[in-house]
Amino acid sequence: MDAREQMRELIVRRVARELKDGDVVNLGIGLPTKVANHLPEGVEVIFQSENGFVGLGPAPEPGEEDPDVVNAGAQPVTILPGGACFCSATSFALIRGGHVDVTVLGALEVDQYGNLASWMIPGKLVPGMGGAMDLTVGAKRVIVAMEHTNKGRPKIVAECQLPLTAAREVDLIVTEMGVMEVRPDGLWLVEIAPGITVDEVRAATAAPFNVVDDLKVMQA
Amino acid sequence: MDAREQMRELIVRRVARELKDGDVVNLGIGLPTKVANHLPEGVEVIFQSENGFVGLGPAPEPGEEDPDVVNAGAQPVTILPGGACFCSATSFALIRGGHVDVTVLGALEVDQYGNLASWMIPGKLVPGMGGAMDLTVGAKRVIVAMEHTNKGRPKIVAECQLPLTAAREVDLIVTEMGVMEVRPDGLWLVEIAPGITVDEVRAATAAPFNVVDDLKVMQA
Amino acid sequence: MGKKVTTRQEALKAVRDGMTIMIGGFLAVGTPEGLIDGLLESGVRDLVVIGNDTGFVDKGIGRLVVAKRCREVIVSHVGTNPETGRQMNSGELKVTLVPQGTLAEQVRAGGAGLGGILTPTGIGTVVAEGKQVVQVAGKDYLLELPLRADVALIKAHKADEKGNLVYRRSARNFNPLMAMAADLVIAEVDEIVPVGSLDPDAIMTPGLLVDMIVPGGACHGC
Amino acid sequence: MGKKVTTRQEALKAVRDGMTIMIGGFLAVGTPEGLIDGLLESGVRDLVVIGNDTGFVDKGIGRLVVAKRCREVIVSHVGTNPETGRQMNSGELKVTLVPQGTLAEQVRAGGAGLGGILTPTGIGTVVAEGKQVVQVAGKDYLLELPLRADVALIKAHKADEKGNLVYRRSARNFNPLMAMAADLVIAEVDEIVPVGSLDPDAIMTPGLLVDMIVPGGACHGC
Repeated sequence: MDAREQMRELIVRRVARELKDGDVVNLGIGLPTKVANHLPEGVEVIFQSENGFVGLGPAPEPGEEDPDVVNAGAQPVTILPGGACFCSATSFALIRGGHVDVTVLGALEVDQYGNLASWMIPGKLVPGMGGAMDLTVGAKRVIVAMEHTNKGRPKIVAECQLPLTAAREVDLIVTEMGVMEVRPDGLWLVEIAPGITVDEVRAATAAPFNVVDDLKVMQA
Repeated sequence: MDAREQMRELIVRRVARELKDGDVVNLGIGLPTKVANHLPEGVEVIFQSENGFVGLGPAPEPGEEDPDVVNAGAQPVTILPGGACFCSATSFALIRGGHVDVTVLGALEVDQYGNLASWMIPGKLVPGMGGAMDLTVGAKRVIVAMEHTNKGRPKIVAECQLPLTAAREVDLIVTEMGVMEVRPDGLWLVEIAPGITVDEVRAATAAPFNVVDDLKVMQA
Repeated sequence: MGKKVTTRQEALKAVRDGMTIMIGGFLAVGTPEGLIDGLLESGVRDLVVIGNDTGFVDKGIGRLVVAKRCREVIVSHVGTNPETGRQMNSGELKVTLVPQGTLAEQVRAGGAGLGGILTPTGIGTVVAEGKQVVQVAGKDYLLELPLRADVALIKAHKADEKGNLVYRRSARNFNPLMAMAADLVIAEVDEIVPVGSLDPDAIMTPGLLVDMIVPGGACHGC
Repeated sequence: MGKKVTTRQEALKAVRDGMTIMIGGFLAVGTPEGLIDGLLESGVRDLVVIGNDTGFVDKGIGRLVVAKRCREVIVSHVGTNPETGRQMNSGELKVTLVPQGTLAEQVRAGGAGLGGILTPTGIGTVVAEGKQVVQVAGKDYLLELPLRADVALIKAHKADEKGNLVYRRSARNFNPLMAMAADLVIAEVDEIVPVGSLDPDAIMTPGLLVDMIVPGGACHGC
């Protein structure tokens, strides 16, 4: 595993520890998807796939793919025993209605108010919001899982400059440098990665943040 | 068959002739329910039951009742081959969304503007509107099937005095005395029952109405 | 994850005086009669009940009305239960009448996180009184607000142990809608089957919505 | 009643230049590829297409974009089809991006006769621009309007000859919603079964909504 892979694995392992037994969880495409591989022992969660089912399971064995069973990124997956399928209106009724406990998504920018930008860079990249706006507004808890910087540029900023996915909805930010909570009075660094100093986090962050008194070391 | 039964049979037979092959039809409780027994030859319609299915069929043989298969009046019915069940939201999505071609309902009062009152008599009878308000607003065509008078009192009035079920939604009124269309310029008598004169209809009607030039005799 | 299958006594401990309760069914078809038995046994009162109708004096929600356990009913129809009318006229019971399709959408909106829906139903009638009218494309609509409840008591045909539900025929009605719109969802079921034995495509209410499952199917109210 | 089973050529005769078309599917899963083949063959153009996304350059709605048959797409996502982005940037194609849950409710509202729905999704974002904000219980919601189409092209797993449809797994997605929201509904299906062989409780789209059934299931686009 190279350094970047290790860094990414730290993030997804740490996010996985946020999930509680019985939680209904929606994982975004990319890095967040890998959270499923690191559930703590004894924790059973229900993964929701916004294209229309709960009970999302791992990728099938080669040759066992079912073209009608894919995740929201169109990759072949499985439906676990006890899973259930539904239409898009019901899928988002579950999401918007607060029946999803946790959503984990990536970000282009997150700011000190919990604003999230993740769906477009004007004039450059306009993939669309897909289900991200509904997930961010509807899920009870929004966790951003991302690398702390993009080619050295901070992704945690004082105020998002890119078009928002949702306003003031992010609850927790997990990066390879630490864990920050979004509280009514701003960002709080609650855990720091092994071998990283608070000054290093400040240097890589473009937003003011507080540090809790009992700052813990982030555990994978 | 006594005189009243004959009169009622004339009404439902005449209403049945309004139904076209392929129509989706919702019949109200009471007199309208009997329309199903008199479909013209070669006309196949789909009956919708607002409690949650299409493909409403006749009452089952005694002993064959299924407690989960009832009509909107809680009477045992059957579901024909090709019928389909759904929840109440979808049932009324079908109704409100214009997917029901014809609804046939009774009335306490209908007026010259096509206003319908059918769900309460203040201080006396307050059964509730059930599905009638949605049916009247949503069905493409609203047919009122009723006796022309109630104990001698006209039920077709200049302006409804009872609380409305829906405003300006009635298209056709079928009684034992004749058939009236509700047009933008008021009521038009288009058919008259055998042996009845226009003066007799006027005497039994508390609303102004026009008579078409080619007034036809109402056929059962 | 914890076990969901329990007794009606255990499940109904969560229902307290004054709560708002949704109860599935249409003229008592698809109503969880065993859970209504349980409410009658528990002595809970002062309830606000949301349902399609008040059933009959001896069946469905009507039994709660007859036993004077309701402060208010929010329903589309009370005509089959003369006791509801009597209590309404005497001032003992508040009866809020709602068009059936509006009621279904209000419950759905409550479960789907919508702030309301615009319906043409009720325009020009007493149902419109006190409500906001919104014009869309030149046509008037009523803004109807979402409904939610503390507890939903629903009836299904089959459940698996994770709470996935399948309803049968016209007993489906409001049940799947209410399963989404309450803080606590208790399902009475005819049959409990092993997890994995229900086709994912056939499940009408995903188990994540159901908190407790109570075996039913026996003789009710007798 | 007339026969509904027909060929795609016959069914697609009703689709004319400039029409608004809903097409089911999510990243081409549950998209009627045979009907898209048919649209490509028919030469119809200048379409407004409503769907979840623009699929891929060689799959799903994306094939219509690549062939320049669309004037506008109303979708939640275009990221998997670079040609959509190119045509958007060059001004050849109007791309209206809608949050997926809002799109689903808009299509549902179009089919259900609702004048619109209130959603919290999009508040405080560019999605809110030009839209009415309605406050309910102290919370802001966007009023989102219904969507309808001239034609819906949907994909189901099974149909009976009356048009009753059953979808399979994640291929259900927008298909049952679109079946309610268009003047003409054409369903491509893997299998046609006799009337009466589908359990009424298992049917996901009642046949009354479906105008034409086209056998599919063969190799598409090849």
